[in-house]
Amino acid sequence: MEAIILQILNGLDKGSAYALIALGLTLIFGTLGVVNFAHGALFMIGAFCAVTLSRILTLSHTIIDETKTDFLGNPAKVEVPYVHDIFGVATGDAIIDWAVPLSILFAIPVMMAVGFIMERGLIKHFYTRPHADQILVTFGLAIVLQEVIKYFYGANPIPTPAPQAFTGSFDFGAALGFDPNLIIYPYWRIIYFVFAALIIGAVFAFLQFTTFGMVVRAGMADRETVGLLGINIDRRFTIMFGLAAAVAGLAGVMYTPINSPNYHMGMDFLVLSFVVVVVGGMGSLPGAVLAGFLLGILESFASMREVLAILPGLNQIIIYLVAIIILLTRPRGLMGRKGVMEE
Amino acid sequence: MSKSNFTRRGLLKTSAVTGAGLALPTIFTAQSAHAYTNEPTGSTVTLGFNVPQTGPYADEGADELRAYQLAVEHLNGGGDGGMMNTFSSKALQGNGILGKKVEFVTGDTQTKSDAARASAKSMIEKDGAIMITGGSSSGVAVAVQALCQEAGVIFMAGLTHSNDTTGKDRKANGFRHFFNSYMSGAALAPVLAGAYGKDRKAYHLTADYNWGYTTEEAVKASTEAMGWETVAAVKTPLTQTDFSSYIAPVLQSGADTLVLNHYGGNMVNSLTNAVQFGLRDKQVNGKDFQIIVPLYSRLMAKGAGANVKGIFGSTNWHWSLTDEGSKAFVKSFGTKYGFPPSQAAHTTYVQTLLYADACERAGSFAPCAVAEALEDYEFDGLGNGKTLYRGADHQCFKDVLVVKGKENPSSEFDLLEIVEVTPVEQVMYQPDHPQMGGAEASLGTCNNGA
Amino acid sequence: MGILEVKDVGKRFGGLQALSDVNLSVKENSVHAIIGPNGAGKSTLLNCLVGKLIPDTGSVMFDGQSVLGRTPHEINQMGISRVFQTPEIFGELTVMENMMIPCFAKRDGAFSLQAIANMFSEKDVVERAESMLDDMNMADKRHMHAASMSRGDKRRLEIGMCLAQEPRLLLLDEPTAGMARADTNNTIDLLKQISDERDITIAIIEHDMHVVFSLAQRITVLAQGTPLVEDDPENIKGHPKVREAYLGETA
Amino acid sequence: MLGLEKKDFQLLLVVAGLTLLAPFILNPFPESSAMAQFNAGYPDLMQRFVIFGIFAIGFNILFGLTGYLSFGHAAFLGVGSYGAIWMMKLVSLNVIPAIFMGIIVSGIFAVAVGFITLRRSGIYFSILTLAFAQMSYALAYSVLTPITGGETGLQIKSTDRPLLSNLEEGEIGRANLFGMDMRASFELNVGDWLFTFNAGYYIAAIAMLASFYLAIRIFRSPFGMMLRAIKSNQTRMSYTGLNPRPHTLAAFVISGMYAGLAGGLLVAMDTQVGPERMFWTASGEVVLMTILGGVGTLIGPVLGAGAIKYMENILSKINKDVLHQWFAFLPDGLEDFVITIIYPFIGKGWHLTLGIIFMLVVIYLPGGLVEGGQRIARALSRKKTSDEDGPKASTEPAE
Repeated sequence: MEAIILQILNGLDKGSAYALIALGLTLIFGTLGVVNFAHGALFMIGAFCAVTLSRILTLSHTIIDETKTDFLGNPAKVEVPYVHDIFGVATGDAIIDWAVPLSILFAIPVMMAVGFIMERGLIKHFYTRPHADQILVTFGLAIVLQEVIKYFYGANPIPTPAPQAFTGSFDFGAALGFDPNLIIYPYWRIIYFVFAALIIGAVFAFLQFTTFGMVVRAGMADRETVGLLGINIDRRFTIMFGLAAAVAGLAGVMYTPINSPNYHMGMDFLVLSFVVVVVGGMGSLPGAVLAGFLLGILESFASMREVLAILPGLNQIIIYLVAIIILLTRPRGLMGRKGVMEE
Repeated sequence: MSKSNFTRRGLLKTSAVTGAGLALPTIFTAQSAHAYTNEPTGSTVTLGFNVPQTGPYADEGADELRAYQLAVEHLNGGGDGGMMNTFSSKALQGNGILGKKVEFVTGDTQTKSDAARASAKSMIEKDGAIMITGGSSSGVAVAVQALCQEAGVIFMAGLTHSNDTTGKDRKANGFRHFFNSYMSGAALAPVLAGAYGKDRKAYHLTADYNWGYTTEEAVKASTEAMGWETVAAVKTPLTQTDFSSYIAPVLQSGADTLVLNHYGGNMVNSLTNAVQFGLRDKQVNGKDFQIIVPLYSRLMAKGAGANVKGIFGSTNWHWSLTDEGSKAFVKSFGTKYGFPPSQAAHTTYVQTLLYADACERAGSFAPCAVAEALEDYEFDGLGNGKTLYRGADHQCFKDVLVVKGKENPSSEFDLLEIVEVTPVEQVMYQPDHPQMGGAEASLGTCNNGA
Repeated sequence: MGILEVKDVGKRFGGLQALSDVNLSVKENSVHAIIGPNGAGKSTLLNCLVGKLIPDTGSVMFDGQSVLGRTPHEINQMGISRVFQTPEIFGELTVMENMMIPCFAKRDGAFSLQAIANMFSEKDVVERAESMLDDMNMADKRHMHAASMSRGDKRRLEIGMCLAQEPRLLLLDEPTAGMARADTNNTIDLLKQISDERDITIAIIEHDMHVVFSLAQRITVLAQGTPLVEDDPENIKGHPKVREAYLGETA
Repeated sequence: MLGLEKKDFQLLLVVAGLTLLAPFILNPFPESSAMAQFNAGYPDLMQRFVIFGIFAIGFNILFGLTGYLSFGHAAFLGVGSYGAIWMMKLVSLNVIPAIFMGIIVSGIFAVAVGFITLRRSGIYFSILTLAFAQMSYALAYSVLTPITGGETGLQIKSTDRPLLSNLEEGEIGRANLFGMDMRASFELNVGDWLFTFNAGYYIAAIAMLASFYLAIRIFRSPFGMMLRAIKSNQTRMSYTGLNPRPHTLAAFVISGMYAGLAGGLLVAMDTQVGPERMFWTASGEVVLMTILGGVGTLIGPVLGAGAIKYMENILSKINKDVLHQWFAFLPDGLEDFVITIIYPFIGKGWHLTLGIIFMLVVIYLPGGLVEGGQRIARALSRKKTSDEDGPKASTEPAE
C-alpha cells in the first residue's frame, strides 16, 4: 500500500515534468503547425538560465590568502563574490542560495526573447514547408544550441541546488497515519509539482478566458479564416512561440535542483516528450497533459522491484510499450484530432 | 604552409623518395612490406589518442587529451619531465621513443563502440598509429581493444572500470592500468565495515549494463563477506535521468545503506536524488542511513555538488596523493593547465609513459615485443606506489584509494579526501577468478599484424 | 431486382440519426440520382455504399453480394468505382501514371506477391492506359503532373481512371460542385456519353438540378436521412414533398 | 541497358565509376601535404561510405517513395548485425552467409514490426517505429546481454569455433570471403600519393552497386509507381481497388532488408556489434542523411551518407595542433586569431558544424545536396544557352 501511494506520488511528479514539456511542444505544434525538435534545447536553455544566474550572483574577485595554499603549494586565491561586498556575507549567501527561484524572474524575459528570435528568424520561414524540413532544421538548431552551451559551460553536469530551506523531504506517511519514513517526498519535488500544475492551469486559463487566447484557439482550428477577419494572427503566433519557449524554459529552471543540468539534457528529454505528445494526440493540449501524467505514473510503477522481479527489463521499455499499445488501440492517441499529421 | 608532421604510414617518408613522384607505381600488399602493422620507418612515431570529445564524457575526454599532450611533451624532452623523473625505470631519455620523435593524432569515440572503432581504424589505416589509447567507458575499451588485437597494434586502455576489460574480454594486445570493479569492492568493504559496522542492510541500485553488473557483483560479494546483508538490488536503465522512483522505496525495504552502482551522469543524478530525498538524515534500524558510490570520478562528482559530502567511494588516483610521482605529475599538469589533473588524466598519462618505456626496454615497437616487456613488469614512481602489470591478464595491480566526499572543500577541485590507501595485496585476485570470466578467459596470442 | 439494393439502412453518429430506413434500388444500366438538401444524409449514404462507413442496421447488396464489412478496395474490386466531390487523383504523378494505376488494379487485383512480379511487365497496361487517355481526349496531357491541371481536367481524369477499371457501378459525389458552367456542361456530356456507350450503371449524388435532370432516369429524394420519394424525373419536378423539403434551399 | 533507361544507366555508370575509383578520388592530396588531413581514401571510411549509402538507399525506398517516415530504422541495421555476427561465431567465417543471415533476420523483424506499425500513418507511424527501435536498443543493452553482449557488444573471440572453419587453438577467427581476408589491401604508391585498394571495400562497393541498381529498378517499376501513388493519395488508392498496406509493408520489408544488408556488411568489414547502433540517434542519422542528400532522389541518400560520415570521421580528427600547422605561415597574432575563430567548429566541435550545415541545407536547398548539384548544373548550362527560358511550372489552381 505504502509502495503504491509512493509510486503514485512519484508518477505525478515525473508526469508533471513530462506534461510541462509536452505542453510547450503542443502549443507550438497546435498553433504554428511546426514540429519543433529544438524544444528540448529550449528546456535545456531554461536550465542554463539558472546556471547563468547563479554564476552572475557568484561573480567574484580574488584575493590572495597567504594562510592557505592551493594544490600546487602556492598561496591560495580565494574568490569573494561581489554580492558579499554589496550585501554583506549573510545576505549575500542567502541571495546565492536562492539562485534557482530567482532564476524564474531571469528566465522569463530571456526565454521569451529566445522564442521571439527563433520564430522571427527561422521558424516563420518554415510554416509552409513539409514537416520533414521542419524536423531537420529544428534538429540542426538544437544541435547548434547545445554545442554553444557546451562550448561555454562544458559537458559535465553543473550542480544547482535548491535553497537550503527546501532540502529534505516531507513525511506523508506520518501525516497519513502510516509509520514514519515510509512515504517521504522531497520538498522541492512537491514544489515542482505544484509549480507545474500552476503553469499548466495558467496556460489553459489564458487560452480559455482571454481574447488573445480565443483568437489563438480559433487560429489553431482554422488559420485562414482568422486571417480573413483582419486579425494579425502572425503576431499572436509569434507571442505564442515566445510563451511556449518560456514554459519550456521555466520547466528547465525548476528542474535544475532535481537533476544537475548538462548540455545534452534537452536531447534526453526530446524523444520522450515527443512520445508523450503523440500518445496524447498531436495538437491536443489536454491530451499532452494527460499522457504526461499517465506515462509518468506507469513508468514509476514499472520501476518497482516487485514488478521487475516478474518482468525484468520492463522499466527499460515501459514508455514505448505503453505508447505502442495506446497508438494501436486509439489511432490518434488519447485525444488527437483526425487528419493532423497523418499523411 | 609548414610540412605536416602528422605522418601517414611512416613508410612513405622513405619510399616517397622513389623518383620524386614520377616513378613507376610500386605495388605490394600492406602486410608483406612491414614486420608489423604500421612499423615506423621514418624519424617519427605516431600514437593514436582516442577519447570522447562529444557526448556526456566530453570533459573527461578533454582531460585525458591534456594528459596525453603533456606525456608527449615529456617524452620528446619538453617541459619539466613530470613523472619521467620519478619513474623507477630510467629507459626513457626525453628523446622520443627509441630515438623517434613522438607525434599523435586525436579522434572522437563519442562514447559509442562503433564510432570509437571507426576512429581507431582511421588512426591505424590512415595515420599509421602504432598504439591506440584512451576511452572513458568499458564498452568502448572492450570494442577498441578487440580491434587492436585484430589489427596488430597495442591498446593502452584509458578509463575503464568493468571487470570484463581484463576479465572475460581480455586481449593479448590490450593493457589496463586503471583498477576495476573487483578491486573497488575489495578495497571498500573493510573500510565500510570499519566506518559503518558489520551489521548493515544494503540496497543496491545498479546501472543495467555490463559495468553495473560487475560492480554490483563485486561490491555485494565483498560486503557480504564482511557480514552485510543485501536487501535488494534493482537495475536502472542507462538512459534514466530521474531516479526518484527507484530511490523512494529504499526506506520501505528496511535497508540502512544505499549502494549506487552508477557512473558518470547516472551517478550524479542518482546521488543528487538520493540526498534530496533526505535519506542521509534518516535513521533506520537505529543507525544513520548511509550512501555509497563504489566508483568516484572527481570530474563527474563535481556535478553532484555538495551532495558528495561524507560519501564513501573508491578511486584510481587522486591529485592530493603525496608520493613523489603524483606530486611531480600534479605540478607539471597544474603548471601547464592551471588546475589539477583527474584520475582519467593520470591513468592516460601513465599508460603513455608505460608504453614508451616498454618500447625502449624491448628495443622495438613490435606489439609482441612491447607486450612482453609490459607483462609481469614491476615499477614504481607513477603514483599508487609499487605496481605490477600482471602478465596473465594485463591488469595493473596497485594500491587502491578509498575516498570520501570532503566536508569542507577548500577549492572547487578539493572534493574528495583520501580515507585509506588499500594495499595492493588486499585487492589481488587470481586471473581465473569467477568474476573475471573464470578459467575460460584467455588473452589469446599477441598479434603483430604482419 | 436492381444491381444495387439498399435495405433498411440506418446510421447514427452520437445523438444524430444520419440515416434511417433507407431503401433504394438501382436498376442495372440506368442513371440514378440521389438528391436532397444539405444534411439530408446523401454523403453518409454514399460512404455506406463504398465501405468507408458501416451502417448500424440494414443491408447493402451489390449484384447479390453484401458489401457490408468489406474495405473500400475490396468493394472496388467487386465493381464499384467512386468519383469524389473534389477530384481525388494522384497529384504528384503524371496523367499517364494516374491512368496506369487503375489498369494495374484491374489486371493484378488489390495486392498479391504475384502482382509484384507482374509489375515488371507493364506493356499491356501501358497500351490500355493509352487507349483510355485517348477515349478521354487527354492524350496530349499525358506527361503533365496531374496536380497542375484545371479542375475540369482533373474531373475528367478521375472519371477516366474509374472507367479504366470497367466498373459495373459508377458512384459520383457531386461531380460538378464548384465548376464553371462550361466545365459543368462538358462533364454532363461526358457522363451522357459514358452512359450511352458503356455497359454501366451510374448513381449520382447531386445538388445541381440542371445536372440531375439532364442525366437521371430515376431520382430518389432524401430528406433528414430518409427517402422521401423515388420516381422518374418528370414526376419529381412538381412533387409537393420535394418542394417542401427544398423550401428555402436553392436548387 | 540492363533494363534501364538511358539516363538511369548513365547514372549507374557514373556511380559505379565513382565507387570503383574511390581510392583515387578520395585521396586527392599528397601524403606529406597539410591537406592530407582531408583525405578520406582509407579502407574503413570508404567502407562506411558505401555501407551507410546502402542503408540510406534502402531508407529512401520507404520514405522517398511512400512518404512513411520511419524513425526506428537503425533497429534493422542492428538486428542484421547481430544476425550476421552470430552466423560468424557459430557457423562460418565466410562473409556471404553472414551477410545473408543479416538480410534474412532483418527482413523477418521488418515483417513483424511493419505489420504492427503500418496500421498507423504519419507521425503516429514514426513514433511506433521509434518505440520499437528504442525497445530493441534498451533490451539489447540490458536484459538481452546474454544474446547481444550488452554494453560491450559482440566480437569474435578466440573461444569461438565456427562449425565450418579450421581455426587453430586460440586463433581468433577473421571475416573472409572464401579465404580472402576482408582487411587485405593492395597499396599503390605513386610519388607522394598512396592509394589503398581494400578487399572489404570492394565487396561492400559491389553490394552497394547492386543495391543501387535494384533501387533504380524499384523506383522505375510499376511497384515504385504504386508506392508513389500511396504517398500522393491513399484515398484514391483504396478506391481504385488497391490495398495500400501490403504495398507499404513490402516497401518497409525491402527497406528493412537493405538495412540488414548494411548491418551484415558492417559486421563483415569490422567484426563487432554494439547496441548503440540501434539508438534513436542512429535512426535519426539515416533520416538526416536522406534529407540532406535529397529525399526521393536516387543518388541523394548516398551523397548524404557520404557527407555525414565524412564530417564525423574527418572533421572530428582535426585538433588544435593540426590548425597550428596549417596556419603556421601566418604572423603569430593573426595565426592565433584565425585558429580561435576556426577551433570551435572542428575536432570536438564537429557537431556544431554538422548542425549548421543541416540548417543551411534545409533553408537554402530544400531538395538537399542533389538540388544544389542541379542548381550548379543549371547555372552552368544557362551560361551556354542563356536564351532558353523553360516554361515555368504552372501554378496550382485554387481548390
